[in-house]
Amino acid sequence: MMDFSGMLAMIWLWPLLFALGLAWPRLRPYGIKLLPWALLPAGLLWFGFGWQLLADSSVTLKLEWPNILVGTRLNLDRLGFVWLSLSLIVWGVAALHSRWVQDVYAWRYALFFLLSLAGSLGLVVAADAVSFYLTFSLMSLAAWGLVIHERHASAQRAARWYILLAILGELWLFVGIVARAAELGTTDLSIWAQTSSAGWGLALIWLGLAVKIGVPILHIWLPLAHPAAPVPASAVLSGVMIKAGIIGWWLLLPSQAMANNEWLWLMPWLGVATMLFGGVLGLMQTDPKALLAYSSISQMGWLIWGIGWVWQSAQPEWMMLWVAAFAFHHALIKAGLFLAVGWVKFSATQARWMPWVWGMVILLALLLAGLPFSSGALLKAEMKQVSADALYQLPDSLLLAGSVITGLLMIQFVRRLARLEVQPKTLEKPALISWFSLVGLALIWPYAFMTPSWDNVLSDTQPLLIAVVFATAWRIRVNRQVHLAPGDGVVWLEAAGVKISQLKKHQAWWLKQQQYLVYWRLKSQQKLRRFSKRIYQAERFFLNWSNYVTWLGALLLLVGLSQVF
Amino acid sequence: MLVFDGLLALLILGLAWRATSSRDLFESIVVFIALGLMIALAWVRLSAPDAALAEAAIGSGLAGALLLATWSRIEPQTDDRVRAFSWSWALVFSGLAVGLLLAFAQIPADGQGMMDEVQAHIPQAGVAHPVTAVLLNFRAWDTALELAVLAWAWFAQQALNRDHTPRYQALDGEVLQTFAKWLTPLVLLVGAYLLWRGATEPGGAFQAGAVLAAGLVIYSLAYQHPWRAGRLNDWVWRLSWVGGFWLFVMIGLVGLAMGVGFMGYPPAQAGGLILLIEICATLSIAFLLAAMFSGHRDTETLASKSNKES
Amino acid sequence: MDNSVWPLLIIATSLIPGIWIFFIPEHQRFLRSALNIGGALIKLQLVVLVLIGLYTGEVYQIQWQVLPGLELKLRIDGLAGLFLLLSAFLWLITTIYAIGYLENSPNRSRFFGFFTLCVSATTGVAMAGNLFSFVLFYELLTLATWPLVVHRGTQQAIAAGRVYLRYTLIGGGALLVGTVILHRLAGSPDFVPGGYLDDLAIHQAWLWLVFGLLIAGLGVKAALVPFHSWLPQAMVAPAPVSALLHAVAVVKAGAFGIVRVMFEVYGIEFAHGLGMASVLLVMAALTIIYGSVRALFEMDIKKRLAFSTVSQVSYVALGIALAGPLGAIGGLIHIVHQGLMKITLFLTAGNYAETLGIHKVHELSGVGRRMPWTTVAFTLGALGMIGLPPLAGFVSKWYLGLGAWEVGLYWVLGVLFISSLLNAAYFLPLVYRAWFGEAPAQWPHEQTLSTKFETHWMLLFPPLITAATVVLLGVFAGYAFTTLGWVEWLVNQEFNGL
Amino acid sequence: MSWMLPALVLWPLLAATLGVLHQKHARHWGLVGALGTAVLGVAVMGLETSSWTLGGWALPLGIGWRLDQLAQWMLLIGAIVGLFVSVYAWLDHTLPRAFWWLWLGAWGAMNALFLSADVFNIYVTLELLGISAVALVAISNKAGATQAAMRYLLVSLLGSMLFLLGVALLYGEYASLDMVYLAQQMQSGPVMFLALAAMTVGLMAKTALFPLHAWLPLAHGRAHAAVSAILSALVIKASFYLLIRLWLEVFAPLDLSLAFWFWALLGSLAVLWGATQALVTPSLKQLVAWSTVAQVGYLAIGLALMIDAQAQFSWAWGLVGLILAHALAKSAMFLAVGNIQQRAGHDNLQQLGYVLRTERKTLFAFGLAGVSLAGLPISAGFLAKWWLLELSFDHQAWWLFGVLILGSLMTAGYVLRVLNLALTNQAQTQSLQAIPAGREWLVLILASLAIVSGLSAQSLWGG
Repeated sequence: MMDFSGMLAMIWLWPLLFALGLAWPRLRPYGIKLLPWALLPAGLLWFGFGWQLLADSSVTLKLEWPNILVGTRLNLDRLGFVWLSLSLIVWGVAALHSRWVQDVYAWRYALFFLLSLAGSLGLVVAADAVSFYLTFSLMSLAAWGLVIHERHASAQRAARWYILLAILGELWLFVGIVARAAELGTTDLSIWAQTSSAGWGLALIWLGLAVKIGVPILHIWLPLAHPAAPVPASAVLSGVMIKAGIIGWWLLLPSQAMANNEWLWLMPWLGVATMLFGGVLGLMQTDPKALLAYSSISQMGWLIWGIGWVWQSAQPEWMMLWVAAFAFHHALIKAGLFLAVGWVKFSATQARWMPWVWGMVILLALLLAGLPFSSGALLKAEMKQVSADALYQLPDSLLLAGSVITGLLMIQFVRRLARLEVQPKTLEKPALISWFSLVGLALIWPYAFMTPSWDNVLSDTQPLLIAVVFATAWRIRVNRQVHLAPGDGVVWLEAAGVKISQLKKHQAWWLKQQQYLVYWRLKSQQKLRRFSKRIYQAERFFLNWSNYVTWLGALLLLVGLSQVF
Repeated sequence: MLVFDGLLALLILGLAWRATSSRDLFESIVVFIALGLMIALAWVRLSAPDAALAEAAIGSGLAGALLLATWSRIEPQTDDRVRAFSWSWALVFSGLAVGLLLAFAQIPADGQGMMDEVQAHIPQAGVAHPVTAVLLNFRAWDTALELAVLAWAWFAQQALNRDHTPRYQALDGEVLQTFAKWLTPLVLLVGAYLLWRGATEPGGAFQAGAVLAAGLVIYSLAYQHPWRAGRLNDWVWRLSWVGGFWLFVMIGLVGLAMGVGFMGYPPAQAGGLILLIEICATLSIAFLLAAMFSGHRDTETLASKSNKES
Repeated sequence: MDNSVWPLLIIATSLIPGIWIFFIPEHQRFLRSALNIGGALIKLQLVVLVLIGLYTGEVYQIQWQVLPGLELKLRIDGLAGLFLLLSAFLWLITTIYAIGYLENSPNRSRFFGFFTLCVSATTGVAMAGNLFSFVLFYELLTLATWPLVVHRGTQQAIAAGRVYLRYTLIGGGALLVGTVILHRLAGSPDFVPGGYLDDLAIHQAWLWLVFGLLIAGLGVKAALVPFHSWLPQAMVAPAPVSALLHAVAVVKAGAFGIVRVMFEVYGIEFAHGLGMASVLLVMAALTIIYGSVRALFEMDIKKRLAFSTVSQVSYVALGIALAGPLGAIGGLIHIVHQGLMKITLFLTAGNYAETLGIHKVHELSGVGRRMPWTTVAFTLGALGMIGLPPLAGFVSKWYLGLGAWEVGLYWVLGVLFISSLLNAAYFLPLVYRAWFGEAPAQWPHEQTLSTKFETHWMLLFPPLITAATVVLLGVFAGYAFTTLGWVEWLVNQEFNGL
Repeated sequence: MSWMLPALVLWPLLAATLGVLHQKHARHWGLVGALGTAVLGVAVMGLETSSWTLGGWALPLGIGWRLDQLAQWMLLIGAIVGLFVSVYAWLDHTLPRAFWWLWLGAWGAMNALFLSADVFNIYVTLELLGISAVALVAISNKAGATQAAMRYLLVSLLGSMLFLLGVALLYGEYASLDMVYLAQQMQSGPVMFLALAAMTVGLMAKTALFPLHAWLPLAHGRAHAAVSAILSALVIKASFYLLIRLWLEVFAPLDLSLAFWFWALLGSLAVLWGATQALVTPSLKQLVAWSTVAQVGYLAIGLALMIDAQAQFSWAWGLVGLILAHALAKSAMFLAVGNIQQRAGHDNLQQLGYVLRTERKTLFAFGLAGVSLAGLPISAGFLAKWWLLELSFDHQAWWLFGVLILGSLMTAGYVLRVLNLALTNQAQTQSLQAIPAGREWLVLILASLAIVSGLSAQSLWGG
């Protein structure tokens, strides 16, 4: 057996090396083409470790560098392997699709792509809080470069909100991590997992990561960023990065010791709320990418709900694998869907391929909506089942509503996609193949370890049917699109900001103060000058002979007589 | 005597006031000289004739000469800023007067000073008169320095008089010249007498020097720059200014070498040495005072000046 | 060689070239540069040797009786070593930069003379073995830096110099009075970890008064809030001077003095017991927030950096005032880390100004394409300031955060949070503009300083080196030879075991 | 008695008279005299401290000389400053030759004054000193110099007379003129207070202590640079030295409880007034002269703090330190100003920017001297101010802290008024005169001494 522990560092240092390489101008034109190669070590590790994992499912890879930063640890276990897999696949496919980015600044795109790739892979293997924080920040902040890449007004606006929330989240996370580290006296995440600490520290960590996940209210960056970013970037944003929050929750919070927390009941409810919130708002979108973004929020609801009950269970590290599996499922499909937008948009002239493309689009939509015998349906059913013994339960109807709304979203998505304006671009065969493979993988992967049964077909079909019926009914009876600008709350916040900046009265007051200051300064200078002149003239008093002699006499008196009395 | 003392005190105060309050600079100077004289008188009353002599020579005579010399060089001016009278003045000085009176009331009336001590050492002093003994033996260093003061006063005046304007106009007239001719031997005689008398009675080098200086001045008033006629070498002339001081301190150093101490004489030779010193000092004083009055014209300076101009 | 020679040598390596330079005619560029760089190299080497010696337990000190009971003492201890290395290293960097920066400008001999004297004073401040010696060098530093601030000779520069002196001299006066009182109360013993005032607890009122005076005196240079106004004004100085003022010499001398006073005069536990640490803490916290807020509204690059300094330097005081070992580590490493980051920022800002004539934030647009390397360095410095891992700034903030938790002052974490947020708010727009902004058709005042590089190599490499150091010190923080290792060793002494 | 002591007085006086005799080479005679005196002044530090009577006459009769540490120090200060000023003057060909005999006369008089323990003898030396000093002012060809000298003369004479009045009263009371003897006999009484008052005020006028300072800025401001250096650094110190002698020795047995306030208040006022004027005056030389007025205030404060017997006597060396610091710094400053003034042809501050910038060495020296004056480390001035602060602490005179620090700051302020100019970009407005390079170096060395003497204070003070 080979020792792959060194690869734990390589998988994310390698892309960083690529990024550094881009500093050399000669390499820049090849930036985009090199992207897939950045995943080479990760692929090797996946392959090598995959075999080891097959041999012994509890094996863990470990690497310790006590002197780097404040002590660096990396490891890879089963859960990490699942996450590595989804990251690898989605990043890989996205890397191949990056050839769509063809402007002069493509190398810059490549740079940020590599940086956030490094972060994204790194956080999977991070086993100490600082490494996690480091890689997480690297990913988040570098992704800003992806969001802003196209530079048009909406991209800039999206990037602004993105960075604002990313930094806010980062800092919450930082303070939370510091608090935990200080209390536990270590940054080793294996200890963190087993030990709880002060509530507000945990809350800050939770909050910091919630920004990434897109928990309602903190989600506002998401529907702006996803549509603004280039297609492959949207795929990784939605497919991989958004899930970093989930693994972060898992790694940084005391996952093994959560069961007794009284606020845990919130998590499932929050999950459902997120599902419905994302879904409802998503339905009001016209841009298919924005719609997908809201769909991602909605899907995150499932993960939130999932991790909520995982924490309650007796064996969270086992149960977490289900959540991981769902994340895997969502990653493949959501990445596929985002890329589908690209294929539809860019390849419309390639008429020969279009039926296939549309076929894939519909297949993906169905997979997400929970087509029976597909990963979505199987996983949801399985999760419901294993969560049955959890303390805090939700009414089934709510979960059903969540599924229904996903179905509705997908219907809406397909309709919106069909109306998309097209911008023909040359077809990239390797990319197309990779996309088809992705879809194929999404279709078949569950059968590797799950046996679908016919028992639940009816209930599995239920949400999809309801969605179709509801959509048709709406079409017939109401036939109206409710519009909502992407980013919902952002609009109000921006309006408020403009209002504040326009407070003329305030500005005038400020100006007046400044003028007064200048005036006062001039005036005091004048006074000083006059004063100096006076001082200078005052010496005449002493120059006067009679005064001089008076002083002389007075002093005589003073010295002489002061002793007498 | 009390009346005299009181008058003296009032006079001193009055003169001092006048000296400082006068608007006319010249008047101030004159009053200042008078003030110095009155103070010298006060010294006499305080039975300190040595101090009185010094005051008269230096505080009044010399300082006055310097003031006048300077006054003649600056443009005529009156000081407008001097106030004739002010309450602060009145207040301060009446307070001061009261304080002074109170203090003087405390001075013991029978102050004999060091007289007993001086008398006791007269036999070793080489001279009989106590004042001379004090001046030229016991406190010879003071006197030597006073000679230096006199010399430096002249040097200072010389330094100031850079444009070399004559201080006076020669007075033409037979009478004066004849008078001067007759007077000169007489002056020399009186000077020598005063000098000699100093050994036993009040008098001495300063007085003698002053008399000789007066003679010189009259002579030079009658014959402008008699010493310029090549009769006296410039060098000799200059040597006469510093010679007294030189001799004095050289003898003082000899004392140091002989073990008597700096500024001391071997008792046996004291009388002779003192006489030698007195003679030289008298000459020095005479020439210095005369030079101060007449404003010696330095040929070298003139020469260098004209060189520069051309 | 006798160990007592070392401190003198270290001072001499800058003092002698400094004085010599004054008398070198303006045109002898080579001699001047050789003296400068030679002195800097030798000094750096000496410092490294001394540090190795320190690590092996050698003692380097020399004292000189000035008055009865009053010694001028130079001693190199761990803390001094930290500051020495920082100043020696950054001096070398800044000197190279300055030579490039001031090429063909007038009055270079004067400039480099004072520049070098300034470093002598800084090393003196570092090595001062007691409060009296500290005050001496501290004041010398004021004198040596003033001509640098005024160097340009413009109306504005003169005014700034006046303000600078007004502040620093009054501060120096307060410091002096405090020192004298302390001298009369407790004599002038050496700095000693844990302080030497414990048995004076009965004179509490005195100790408070002295504390107030000392902090006022040191706070001026360290730019604590009511005393900070000189710093942004001093921005009119040439870029290397600003770099030196902000990163190495002046503000650091103040911060370093606060460390000395709190640790080795009062003793941190004693000061904490009397409540002084809390006062300092509040001051530092206010400064941090205030500086950041002001920086946000400054549109002049250098001024923005200056207010950033006001904010960042107070991290040092904050760390110390936390009165716990971890906080102390955070504060002490920030002396070095802030120095490196800020010098990078100032040098790059100087590059922009010198090469393209850029002074305002809005002029930065697109500069990343014209000067990519400079902008890389700038970006690293800025990100470090925000405290992103793995840059040096992160390590400081990490330990400050741990320290705050350790002593239960949770609100300090809030301060760190707000400050970092503000840091991001005023730095990121610059970075953004530089990389993503639209480059103008013509720069405000472009000069071709090099055909090979984006600017003169002497201007380019120094910030690159410091930026690299910022990265390295962060990434390899865990090694004993980096700042963190050194500082942990130091703090161990003050707190007798972590 | 060592031959050195009479030589200290006679060598300069004789050299001066030789200069008068041989006027063509007065400069060279002057230099010979100055060098010899300086060597003697330094050598005298090696002598045993002792006292003697002149001419072998026992004390009440003869004149007493003594050489104690205070006297030694004053002689040394005179020697150092005198040496530098002399060499400087020797290099300055614009000085009239009369300078030399007047200056050597003043020097000899000062040496005689420091050696003397006899109050009347001191009066005579004061006269010699006064005459020489006044004439030194008057030889300047600057407008108004004569009037200034006149004023100085009157003040000097007035001071001398008041001093003499005190001497007379002392003599009248105790029939002795010897300081040590007087100190032993001293008893409280109105006459003694009058004597003290008269002598003090007389000497105050000569020292130019506020409010009797008015003559000084005029005289020092208008004299030749070398002369100003002598006057500021040495001549006023001679009369201050006498104040030390009187207050700390002769009249020490009196109950002088209010004296602290007297000196401290006047000193503080002097510091503030002098510094304020220096901050507003338009002329460089006046600025330095005003600085002297302020620094005399420090001396007075030092005296005030010393009068209270709480302090150990060794602290008196702080007073000497103060004098030394000021003497070195102020002479360096005046000489520096001399260089600048001569180079520019004027001393109008507004138009000196260019000259100051070109005169690097001189300006550097000016700065160093300023550092010492303002009491910034590690100059002699700093140590002196440190000493004052410590003493104020012991006296619990907190307000003095304020005065001292404020004074220092104001000093820094007016020094920087000048240095600031050097850093402006003022263009050249007029052609510059050449001055010998040696003079620049000389000033620089002297100013460096002001700094170095701070470093070596302990070895100088000898514990």
